[in-house]
Amino acid sequence: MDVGGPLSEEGLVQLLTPAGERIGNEQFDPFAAHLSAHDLRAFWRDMTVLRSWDLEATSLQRQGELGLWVQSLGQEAAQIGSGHALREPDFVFPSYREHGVALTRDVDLVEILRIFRGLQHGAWNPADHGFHLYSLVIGTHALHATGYAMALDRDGLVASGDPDKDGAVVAYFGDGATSQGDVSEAMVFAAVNNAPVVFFVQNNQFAISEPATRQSRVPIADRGKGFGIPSVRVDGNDVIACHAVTRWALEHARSGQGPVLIEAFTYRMGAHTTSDDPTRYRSKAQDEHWRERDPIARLDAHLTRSGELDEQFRAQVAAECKALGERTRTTVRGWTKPPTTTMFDHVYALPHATVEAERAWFERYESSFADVEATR
Amino acid sequence: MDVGGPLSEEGLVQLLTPAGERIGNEQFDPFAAHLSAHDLRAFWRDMTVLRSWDLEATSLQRQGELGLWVQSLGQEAAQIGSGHALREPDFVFPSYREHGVALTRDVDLVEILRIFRGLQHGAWNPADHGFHLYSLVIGTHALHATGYAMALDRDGLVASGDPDKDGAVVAYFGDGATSQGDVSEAMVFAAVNNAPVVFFVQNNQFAISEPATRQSRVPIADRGKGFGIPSVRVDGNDVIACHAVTRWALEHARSGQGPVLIEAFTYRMGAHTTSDDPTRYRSKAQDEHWRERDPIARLDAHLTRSGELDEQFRAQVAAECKALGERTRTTVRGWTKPPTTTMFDHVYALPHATVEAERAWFERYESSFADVEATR
Amino acid sequence: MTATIERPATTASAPSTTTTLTMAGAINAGLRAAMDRDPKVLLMGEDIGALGGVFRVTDGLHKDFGDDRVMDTPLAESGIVGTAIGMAMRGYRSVIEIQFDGFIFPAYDQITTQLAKMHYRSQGQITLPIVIRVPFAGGIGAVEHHSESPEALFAHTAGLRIVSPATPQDAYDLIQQSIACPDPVMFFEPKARYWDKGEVDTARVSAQLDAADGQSAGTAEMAKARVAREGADVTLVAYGPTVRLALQAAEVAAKDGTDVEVIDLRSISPLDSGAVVASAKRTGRVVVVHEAPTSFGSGAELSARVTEQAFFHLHAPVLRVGGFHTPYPGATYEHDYLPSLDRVLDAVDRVIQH
Amino acid sequence: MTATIERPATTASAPSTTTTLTMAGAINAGLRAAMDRDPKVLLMGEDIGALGGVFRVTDGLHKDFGDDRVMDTPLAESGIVGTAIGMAMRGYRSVIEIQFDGFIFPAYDQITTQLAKMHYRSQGQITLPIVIRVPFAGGIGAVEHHSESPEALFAHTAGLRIVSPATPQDAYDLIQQSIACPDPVMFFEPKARYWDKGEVDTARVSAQLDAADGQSAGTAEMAKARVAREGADVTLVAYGPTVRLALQAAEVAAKDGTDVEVIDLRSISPLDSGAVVASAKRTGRVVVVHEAPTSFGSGAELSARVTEQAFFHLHAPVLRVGGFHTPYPGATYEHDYLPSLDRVLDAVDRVIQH
Ligand SMILES: Cc1ncc(C[n+]2csc(CCOP(=O)(O)OP(=O)(O)O)c2C)c(N)n1
Ligand SMILES: Cc1ncc(C[n+]2csc(CCOP(=O)(O)OP(=O)(O)O)c2C)c(N)n1
Ligand SMILES: [Mg+2]
Ligand SMILES: [Mg+2]
Repeated sequence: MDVGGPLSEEGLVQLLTPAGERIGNEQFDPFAAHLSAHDLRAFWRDMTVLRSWDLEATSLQRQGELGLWVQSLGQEAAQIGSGHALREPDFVFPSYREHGVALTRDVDLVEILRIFRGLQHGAWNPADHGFHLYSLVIGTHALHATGYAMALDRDGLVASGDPDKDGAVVAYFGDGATSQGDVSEAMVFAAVNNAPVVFFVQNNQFAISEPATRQSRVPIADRGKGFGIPSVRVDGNDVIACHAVTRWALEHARSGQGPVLIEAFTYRMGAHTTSDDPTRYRSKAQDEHWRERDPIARLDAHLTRSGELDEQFRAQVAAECKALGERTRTTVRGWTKPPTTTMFDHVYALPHATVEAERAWFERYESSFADVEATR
Repeated sequence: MDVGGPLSEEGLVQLLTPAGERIGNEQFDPFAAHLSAHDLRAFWRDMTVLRSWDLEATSLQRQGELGLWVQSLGQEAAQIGSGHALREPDFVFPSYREHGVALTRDVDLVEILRIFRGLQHGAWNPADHGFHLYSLVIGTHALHATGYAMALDRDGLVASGDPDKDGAVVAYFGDGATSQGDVSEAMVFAAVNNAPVVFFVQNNQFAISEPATRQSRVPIADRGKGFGIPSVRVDGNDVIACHAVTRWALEHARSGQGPVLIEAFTYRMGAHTTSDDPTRYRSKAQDEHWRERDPIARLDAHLTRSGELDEQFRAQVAAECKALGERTRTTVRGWTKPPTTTMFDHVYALPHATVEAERAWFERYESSFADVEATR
Repeated sequence: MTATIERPATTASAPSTTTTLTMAGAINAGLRAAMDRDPKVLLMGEDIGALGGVFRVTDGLHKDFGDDRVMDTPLAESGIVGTAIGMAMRGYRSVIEIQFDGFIFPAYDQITTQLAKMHYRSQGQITLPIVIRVPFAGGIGAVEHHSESPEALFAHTAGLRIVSPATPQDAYDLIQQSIACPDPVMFFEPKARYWDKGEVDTARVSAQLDAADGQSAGTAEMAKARVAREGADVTLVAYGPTVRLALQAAEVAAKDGTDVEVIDLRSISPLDSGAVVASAKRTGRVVVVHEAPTSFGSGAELSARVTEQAFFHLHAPVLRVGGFHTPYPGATYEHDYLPSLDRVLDAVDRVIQH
Repeated sequence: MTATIERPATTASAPSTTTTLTMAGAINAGLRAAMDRDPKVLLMGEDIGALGGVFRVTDGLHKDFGDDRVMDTPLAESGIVGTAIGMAMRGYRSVIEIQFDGFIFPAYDQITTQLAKMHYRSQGQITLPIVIRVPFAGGIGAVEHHSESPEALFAHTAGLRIVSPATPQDAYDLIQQSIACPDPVMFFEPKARYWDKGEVDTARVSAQLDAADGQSAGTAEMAKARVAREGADVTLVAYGPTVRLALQAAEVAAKDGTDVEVIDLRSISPLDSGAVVASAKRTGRVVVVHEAPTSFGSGAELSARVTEQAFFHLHAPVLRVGGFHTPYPGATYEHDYLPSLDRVLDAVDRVIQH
């Protein structure tokens, strides 16, 4: 592996060592200073709930209840830490793996599974959550995020004088996505428009089977600099550091100082999706190495060490996980397909003759079977 | 204008001051050391011939002999200087303004005008000149260049042990082109494959009417660094510096050290094309400022100062310019349209039924008029 | 339902709202009217600001509306469409200028996988009222990539509307209806017609769009073909750059005693095949003419639909006149490549003699 | 000229060259044979190396041919096609895998403005023998963007050839003919058929391509439709994923006394309309079925051509069965969205009763 390449661990901002020890950082400590034990427990809770629910979804997929499942396993710290740095006026453009960020934006996790059961392509109202639909065409949403940020600025919601009103945008994408032209173009537009957007790259070291060395020969964070965008590398398995760095970046953006790129260096502990077979391209040893750096375990160690995580809280969260698991199973199994003709809905906002003619034909065609059945 | 932005003149490699004084540069002097007075006169000659021919083409366009003309006015040093750094095994992917580089690759300048007379889209055989066709869809050819460079490497023509056999590729494009996703993707592919390609950006400060500040907020040269590609800013009106920097970059690439980005900071002294009207978007003062930094005048001053440019040589080059002008006019006016059915040629390398059917129909259709005319 | 668009005569006493404009001027005036009507309307594109666009269609708008509403963007078409999508999510209505037809393809992914599908993917929660203006088609002696007709490459994709004006009046109306429409619209401007002049009544579309149901009414009207000339013997269908040609052909044919009906489609998606079918049922003969290559072009869809819906009325197959299955050739060939008066008349003859 | 492709029976004494393969296996074997035949053949794509591609079509090839010939590329489709173009200029023949149909659009510009046109722009001096493999079409219960049929979006562009195999035999032959072909070829693989098995004779295409005129012969054969089932009453045209469906429909119709001829187009560009016209002249009735949306789809072009060329032989208009003018819906709807046995039979009925 190249020293200094995209898989190096040099220059990562870290506030919590793998052993769970809190260490100082002059630049970013101020952005973690507000975190109480209560807050950290909430992080722990979210990460724990997320993982348990994620495994539940995997097993539903195995049972044939979902067509596909995309795990966020191992990326809980990057997602929960950064997600909790967001405020109400902010807006998120996720890829397809950001279930943890969804959780912090009050999206009902269960609803996400509608997508993976093939019921619909989007499963929440983005405007209600400040959380856009998942994007499957890699990199496309980085531009949407930039445009949204430009619009926030136009709407007077950046450096407005009232920090509570100010907003910023976060675009989440992976190490693989950084190769797409759209992502570079997003950085061009963000930079020249000084748009309040944070590009949050979860470098989980893989784009499906390809290691990040196929996408870059230098750390992904360097990419921003070429566009004039300040960048930070952060330990993506350190929830406190991810939180602090994102908070810093959002304040930078909201206060009119323009875009930021964050690279959160982490590891995809699971398969790419339930269709994937990682044994074909990575070793058990590699998995093992990273299992030892589990982001939840790290915070757990920290809280345990400081005595902030008692059995009662653990039990309460375990119950929560169980309840969510049950609700997930029941809800998913209970979903039935809406009337077939809904597939013709919302192609256009106003009637379009081709769609209307096809819908009408389809209704006649379907009812011809009903007629046949009725006469039987 | 942003200090440190893409229009700043900071950090430019310069070997010849605007007044024509040769100054030293530790890194790049070795790459200019081989230049004799004879070589510099050849540069002067090429730049002078290029400009005179360019103005000839402009006047042919004004006379209606060409549909459009794209001037290289003001960019002679960037093109002639870098072009003369190329060797036989090297290959060039130009945009549409690199007539000067074409000249150094022994493309007959007159033939270029076939394109602008609407006779054909390409007017030379790329393989004969190591000089690809012009590319009009901005940025697309940066990828072709990278692929070609990857193939050179595969063919054992990089760091082969025999420096005479080694080759590299240069992709020329403008400041505007750097915004296109394809150009960023080219840098991704070049970097991870360590391809022997030099991205030569002529930052002529404009993409048609838009100043380079619409494409970047930092110097264009910085772009490379984000991809792990070493970059240099060079004074694009300094033919010696352009030559030296390109020579350095090519040796870097040929010897297996991978891609380089060169930003040659220059000024488009003419209109974007003969269809353009620059008075709409830039001032006379700006033009005047840059007319004083004319790249030909700079070399002229240098050679005059050192007594290397005598009247005899000037007269000889003037005669050359005149002869070329005459040949250009005569040749262009003499071109006639080939048979119409040639428009069906070379759509495919092997017969394609749709094309063949349409060609046959067209021939019958055309000959039906001939019949009518014959019977008159 | 009639295929013609009724233009109620303005009452004699009202101050005249009719003026003579080129098509470029009509689009410019239409953009200005739309920007005046709705502060959320923005223009985005390359060189549309100080320069006024390479065809000067946005001339003067930057001066009057400023940087914030007339944005010179970076040179990246995917970036333009992609950022416009994000802005639309905050209510902005971007009108994008693609500099030339041949340069729309870098944005193809954003247009077909994102812009076209977002309303559907969000179950109608997100609307993206973005207009993409594309100067298209040939005939101006341009270099490569500057004369293409890519409309069929977008019509296959659900979620987009596609229109193309043939007259200054339609240019003025359609651009404003497109901007008011909640769906994304591809607006193909026949560049060779930019300098053709015509009468433009500016009042009617304003009244329509200012009304409460303006969006719906405008969108419905946008989708309708126009009978540009009535005739009984042959139906000649055209749109954008070929409408003028079709009308010329009709004139010439009239001298030979053939009465040609000319239909200006105006809309490619939806395709007002109903209007053509109605005409075909009367004439029994249909010729469609467009600049795009015939093979897999819009004429194919029209032919298929007309045949499906008027089979027993047809005396001959629907004939197509268009570009050939080659890249757009060098400018010296374009008048052989493009449908010409002779080629259209030849097809009219053939459809009669079939 | 016949529309069927003759497969001379291998002589009884020769060792058998026939084996049973899945379509995925046949493509894999075809790629391997092509790589063995020509060291300039390279594979490029996302995850095609150690992983063997998300569908395992390139399984084992990286192991056997190494990094240099089986290249895991950066995640950028435009970059893949663009660099393959540059490599082709030095004689390399890249076979590109696009991971799914819905992800080809970032490469649309490189494919249509560069790859398709370079031979023409260079007056034949440059050839770009690049194959773009696209697993396409639906039926596997996938998420968004993983089930589309974009072939018509490429067929309108001159310079590309487009094929789609329906059987393991054709997959094996066509992939090798495509690689040998000097023109760029888009190779659409019906992903729902990857695991269908069939007999594959591996000798014939090898012999063809090893012969002196192998390129020409292979390219000519690639362009030909195949009569998959002979019949007298109705011509049912399909390609790729719908061929199996068409054959099933023919079986069912036979029970009702309708004798359906099934034509497997195999090639979309060129479109072997001649084969369909010949059949239509016998049956007088044509139905075309594809998964892509009907509107502006390949069926439109086929309908237009058949009507142009066999008008007086037709007893009914050419009918089309395909996807609807909507984005590909959620997987729970796909069996309503896609042409089904019932919908094909319904169209067969309608074309008879018209
Ligand atoms: C344009 C495009 N090409 C290919 C794919 C197929 N694909 C889906 S996910 C993926 C890898 C993405 O890697 P990365 O960006 O690192 O994100 P991660 O999955 O690791 O979170 C690929 C190639 C796609 N979705 N879109
Ligand atoms: C993809 C694409 N978009 C738009 C254009 C139209 N266009 C031609 S040249 C040009 C400006 C290019 O500027 P730059 O890259 O700086 O090169 P220069 O002309 O200054 O040499 C534009 C926008 C194009 N040719 N291709
Ligand atoms: Mg990744
Ligand atoms: Mg420039």
